[in-house]
Amino acid sequence: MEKIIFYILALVIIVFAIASVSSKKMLRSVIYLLFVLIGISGIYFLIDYNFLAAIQLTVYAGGVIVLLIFSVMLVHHIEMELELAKVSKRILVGLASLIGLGVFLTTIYSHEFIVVENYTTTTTEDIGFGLLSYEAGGFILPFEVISILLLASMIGAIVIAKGTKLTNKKNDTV
Amino acid sequence: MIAGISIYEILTVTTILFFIGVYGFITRKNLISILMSVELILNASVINFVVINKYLYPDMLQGVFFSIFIIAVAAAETALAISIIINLYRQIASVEVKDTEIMKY
Amino acid sequence: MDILSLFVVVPVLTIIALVFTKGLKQARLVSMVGSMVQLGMAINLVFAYFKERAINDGIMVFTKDVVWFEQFNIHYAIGVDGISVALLTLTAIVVLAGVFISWKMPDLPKEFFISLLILATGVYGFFISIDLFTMFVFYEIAVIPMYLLIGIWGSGPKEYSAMKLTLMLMGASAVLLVGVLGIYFNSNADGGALTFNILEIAQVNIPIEAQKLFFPLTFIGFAVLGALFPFHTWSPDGHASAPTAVSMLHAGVLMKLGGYGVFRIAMFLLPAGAVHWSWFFIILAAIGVVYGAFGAIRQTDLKYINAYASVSHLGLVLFALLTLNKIAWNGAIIQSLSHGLLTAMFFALIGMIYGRTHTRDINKLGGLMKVLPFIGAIYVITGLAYLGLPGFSGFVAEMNIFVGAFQNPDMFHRVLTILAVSSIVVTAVYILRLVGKIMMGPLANEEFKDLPKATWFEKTGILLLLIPIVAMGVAPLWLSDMIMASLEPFIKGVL
Amino acid sequence: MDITYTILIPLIPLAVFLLLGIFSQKIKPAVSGVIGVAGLSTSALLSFYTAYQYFFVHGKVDGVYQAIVQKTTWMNFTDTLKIDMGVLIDPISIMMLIVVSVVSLMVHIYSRGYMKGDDGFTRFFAFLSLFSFSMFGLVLATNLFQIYIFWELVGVSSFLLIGYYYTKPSAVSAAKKAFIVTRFADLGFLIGILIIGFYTGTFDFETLNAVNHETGELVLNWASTSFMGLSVITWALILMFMGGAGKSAMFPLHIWLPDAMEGPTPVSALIHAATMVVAGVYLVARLFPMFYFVEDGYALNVVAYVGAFSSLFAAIIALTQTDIKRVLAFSTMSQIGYMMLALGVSKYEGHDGLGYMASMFHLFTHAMFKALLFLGAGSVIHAVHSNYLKDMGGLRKYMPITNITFLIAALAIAGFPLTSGFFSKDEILVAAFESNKLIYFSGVLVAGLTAFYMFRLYFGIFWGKDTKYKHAPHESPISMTLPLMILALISLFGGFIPFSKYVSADRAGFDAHLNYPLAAVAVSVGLIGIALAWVFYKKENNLAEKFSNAFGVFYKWTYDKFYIDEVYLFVTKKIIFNLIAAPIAWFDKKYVDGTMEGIGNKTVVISNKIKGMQSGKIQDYAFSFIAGVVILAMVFIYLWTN
Repeated sequence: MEKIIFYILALVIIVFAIASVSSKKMLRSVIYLLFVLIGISGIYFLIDYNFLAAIQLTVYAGGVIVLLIFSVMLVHHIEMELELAKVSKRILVGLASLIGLGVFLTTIYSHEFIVVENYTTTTTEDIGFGLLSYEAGGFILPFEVISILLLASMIGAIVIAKGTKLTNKKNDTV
Repeated sequence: MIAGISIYEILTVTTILFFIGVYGFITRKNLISILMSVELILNASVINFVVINKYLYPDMLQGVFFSIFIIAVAAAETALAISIIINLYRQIASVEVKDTEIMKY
Repeated sequence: MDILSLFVVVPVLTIIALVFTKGLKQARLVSMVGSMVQLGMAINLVFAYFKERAINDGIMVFTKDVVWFEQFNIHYAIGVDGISVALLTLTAIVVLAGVFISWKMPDLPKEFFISLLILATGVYGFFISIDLFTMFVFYEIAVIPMYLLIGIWGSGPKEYSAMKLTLMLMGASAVLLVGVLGIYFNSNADGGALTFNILEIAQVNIPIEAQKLFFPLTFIGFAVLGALFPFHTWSPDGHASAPTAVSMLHAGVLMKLGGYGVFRIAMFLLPAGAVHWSWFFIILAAIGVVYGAFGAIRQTDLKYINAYASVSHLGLVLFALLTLNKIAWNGAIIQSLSHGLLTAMFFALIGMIYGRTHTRDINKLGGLMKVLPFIGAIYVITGLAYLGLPGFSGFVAEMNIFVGAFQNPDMFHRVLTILAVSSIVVTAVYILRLVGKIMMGPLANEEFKDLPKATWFEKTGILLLLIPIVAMGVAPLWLSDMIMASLEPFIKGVL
Repeated sequence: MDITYTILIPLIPLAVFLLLGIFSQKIKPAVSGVIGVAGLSTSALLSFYTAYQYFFVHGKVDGVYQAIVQKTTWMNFTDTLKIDMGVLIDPISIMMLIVVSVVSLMVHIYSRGYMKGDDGFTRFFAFLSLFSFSMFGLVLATNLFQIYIFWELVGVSSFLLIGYYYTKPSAVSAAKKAFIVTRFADLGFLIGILIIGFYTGTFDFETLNAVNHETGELVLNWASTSFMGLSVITWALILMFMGGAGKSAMFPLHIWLPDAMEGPTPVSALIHAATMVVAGVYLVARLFPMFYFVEDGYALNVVAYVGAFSSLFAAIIALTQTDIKRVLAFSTMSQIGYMMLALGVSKYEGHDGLGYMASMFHLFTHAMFKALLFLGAGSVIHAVHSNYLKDMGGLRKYMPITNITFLIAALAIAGFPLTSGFFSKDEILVAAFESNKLIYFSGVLVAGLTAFYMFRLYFGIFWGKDTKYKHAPHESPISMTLPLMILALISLFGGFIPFSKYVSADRAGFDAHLNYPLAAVAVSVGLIGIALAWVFYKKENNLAEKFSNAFGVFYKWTYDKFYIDEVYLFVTKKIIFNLIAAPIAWFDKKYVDGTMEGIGNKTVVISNKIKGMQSGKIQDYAFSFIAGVVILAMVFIYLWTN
């Protein structure tokens, strides 16, 4: 059962990822990305990281995608088609990616992973304790740093997006 | 751990996802699309963190913590990037890469 | 302060003084005084040299040696022999004449004179150095101001010409540097420390293979400056765009650095390489001689004609050097001096004509003799001297070269020699065409009727150049003896 | 015999030249004329004094005239090979001194009248002095290089004087032509000198010419190198003769001489008739022992044939020319050919050296009567302001002195008995007869032609039709007629000088006698020529026209000087300019410069390409990064797996 779900999810992720990077319509591309992200959260669910799956859904599918959609709406017409790279370039990059993929996969498959059989479910509590622990191996400091980073980026985003009124009336026509 | 699914299969999927992201990052000509490709790459790596944690070191949670941090940083990054894009759009009315080469040389 | 270092110090002091001047009048006065002191020193040096030579039979006299970069054994080593004394004097004369010719420099006079004197400093330093590295440094000092001088004060497509000239010369110096370093790293072939000192290297037997390898590099590095065919193309454009005094200094002095360097470094230090390669480069040089002369026939711009003529005449210098023969070498040095003076004179005259008529196209000029008798007469005299008329320096030089070149009895050298000798006819053709077109015939343009006559400073500049030309042509013995005596150490390596 | 003072003979004109040249703007014309004449008179007096001292007092030792040399080193090539400057006094140099100084003095005096009012008067005298200096230096030269030096200097003086009217394009191009053609010939001369210098190790005439009287061969020794079947020395001599042929306007290097008539007439008289153009003859005479002894005189044969052909060729062309100065120019060429052929057929010892002596004798007499002819022509041109025969006629009434002197000169050149030309020409023909019959007959033919064209000229100018002149011509002033009269006297009586006593190939002197049968032939041919001219041109008639019509094409060919000029023009314009110089200029611009420029441009292109890699696009960087990572990864995998 999980096996089938996983394959479906994997298929969804890959197909929509490809669709996302090759679609000519901006908004569709974002929506395809949304499906990819949801698929990824599905994988998290599958391996019993429910908390992570939830974060994935809220932060990515909820936050980032909305942000993206808004920005796309701001700067694009819905019907506008994206300009694609030259065919030769696409082929070149595609080839390079494929080769890279091959290299990575050979590396991966040639490596013996020592897999530990387990089916434990990681609870939110565990994660909370781990994150906020003061003891050795605790993540309180990074946690605080990240929260300050988030704050800073929030302020930064607002400042930048608001902008000083750089656009003079005269230059608007340009 | 997913029953019947080995770590290889998951890693294969993430690697594919990663390279799709790379492909998108290089070929797309629109800033927002590039940003999206970056998200793909990030997600691929996040999955790797999680999966490796789960399959190889199930009694530790470092992979999970890092995934959370990555997601947080990615969100922050996205927010900042989009604000920059919007600001740029106000300045030059375009978010195409080719229009943003003023500082090139 | 020893007598040689002064040659570098005085121009530097002049430059410093120039920094504090204001306006054209002060700048030219300071430069004139500086250059006059320089010329006085040069003349003094000639006499001092003769006195010193009588009691000192080293290769170089007035030597001095100060270490300035110990790790690589680089010295500020100086010394002169008859050849460098002659060339130093030439430089002093041409620089002073150049200052006189630039008497009315309208734009940025201070900066102009400063650049000019930097160039002069480099040239002086080059001629007195006997340390390869120091020499190379001075060489670069001399070459770089050309870019500014042409790029800023030039005319026509000056940026293009300045760029072309600088790039080609820089390319050559890159090759040269490889050659110089090659010599340096082989300078301990007989044991001992690596050295840049020419006299010390000359004592060393550099391995034959190394000589064969580095001779072409060193030779080409210098010969580009000496306008070796086919690396001469910077010279026509450069000359055409350069302001008068710069053309004078460039063709008159700077291009001599090429021949001097070939002689002093490439041939002196790598004699086996010279013997090995001479057949090849002598072909190029002989082609250059004839080629430049024919090239000059077809040009219509006065400066281009002169530039090609320089290619021909300097080709003769290289040709003579490569015949590996003492008489021809003597001729090559005299030809360097003679061509330096003559071509400087030509460029000065062209500058005067251009300054008055605002054209250098020979089809638009004509009959100037009537309106500009002094310039016209001097032009004819210069032209005749250029084509090797006896009584002027060119004849002495050419005869030495030809007689010397004829000492190689094989057919190969004979043919090339006759080819080179035949250039005197072609030279006559283009010179007379030039003189006939611009000086003689009816006045080409009514506007030329009231051209201003030559001024005192122009006359001074011209006479300054003319006197040594005639002196060398009428009484060559002392000069040729002075040079001949200095050739002895060179001949040893080659034969 | 102390000959130091002879150095003054060239130096005085040099001083005059410098004085007049440097202060040309300040000196009044009249003063400069006086200075010039005074300077040359001094030189002439010194020449005569030297001649007297040499021939009658000191010169002869043991019955042979000695060469007296005084010299100083001018430049060293090697310990043995060097250029000297000095004076060499021997019979021919003294003879040349006399010729040059006399003619030059006459021309100086004459020019004071002829050039009066010209605004380049001072310049003219300066150039004349320069020429005199160079010519004296040439004849006194002690070695090949010295003669070459002065050879070039006379060339340049000739250039300056032909181009004296420098605003006239034709004069400028004539001057240019003269200089370049002679320069081309000098190339041969120079190469010849270089060969001789290399193989014999000396430039000195005395060393080169030294004859071993025991064996009858040159003392000089050289490695018997040969080239294309002839010894190198023969080649050198032929090349040097090429130089001489250029200066002496021998076929085919004669083309500059007719054009040189663009110069003022006194110049033509001095340089292009009497002195400079015989420099080639002088050169061959100077090196006569070499010419004669090296390889049985092979080079000398060349001289003889070239001389004979040139004399005939020029005489034919002279028949039809209408510009009186050009007729005289071709006549000069013809007469110099005579001198050359005389040298060419000469031998060395005693009476066998008749040709040598005859050549020198003819050089002497020819200088006098040809200068006279030119000066007379100048006087005529001065009077009628035209060079062309058609503008002249009947002038004998207006210009009696010119008429008489011109007639004397014409008789002399035609070889009329007892005039100077008669003696010298007769001896040339005798010498030719004794050596080579073909050359002899050509010589006789030339004698007839000479008489004919000369009297065509004479009758055409002074008799013939009565031209109506705008301004009645009048006799020239005394300053011009005086030289005419002096030269006429010499032309008349110069033949009685016992030349063979003083000038001979072996310097020993011998007695020459008239050979009456041969003289009779020559005289009668000459008289026939004169008679024909009388018939054709004495009275105005159309005989000449009919005659020339009858010869149609041939007449046209001679009138156009056999198109030699056109051939040269073709060679220079078409071949040198368009086929050599133009392609070289093009090649230089296109390929040589193009290559250099191409290197520069390629650098720019490549750097642009490289610059393109540094595009500023993150994506490109990312691509390179990924590609790099992949490649590195592959490399590492490969390394690890193996």
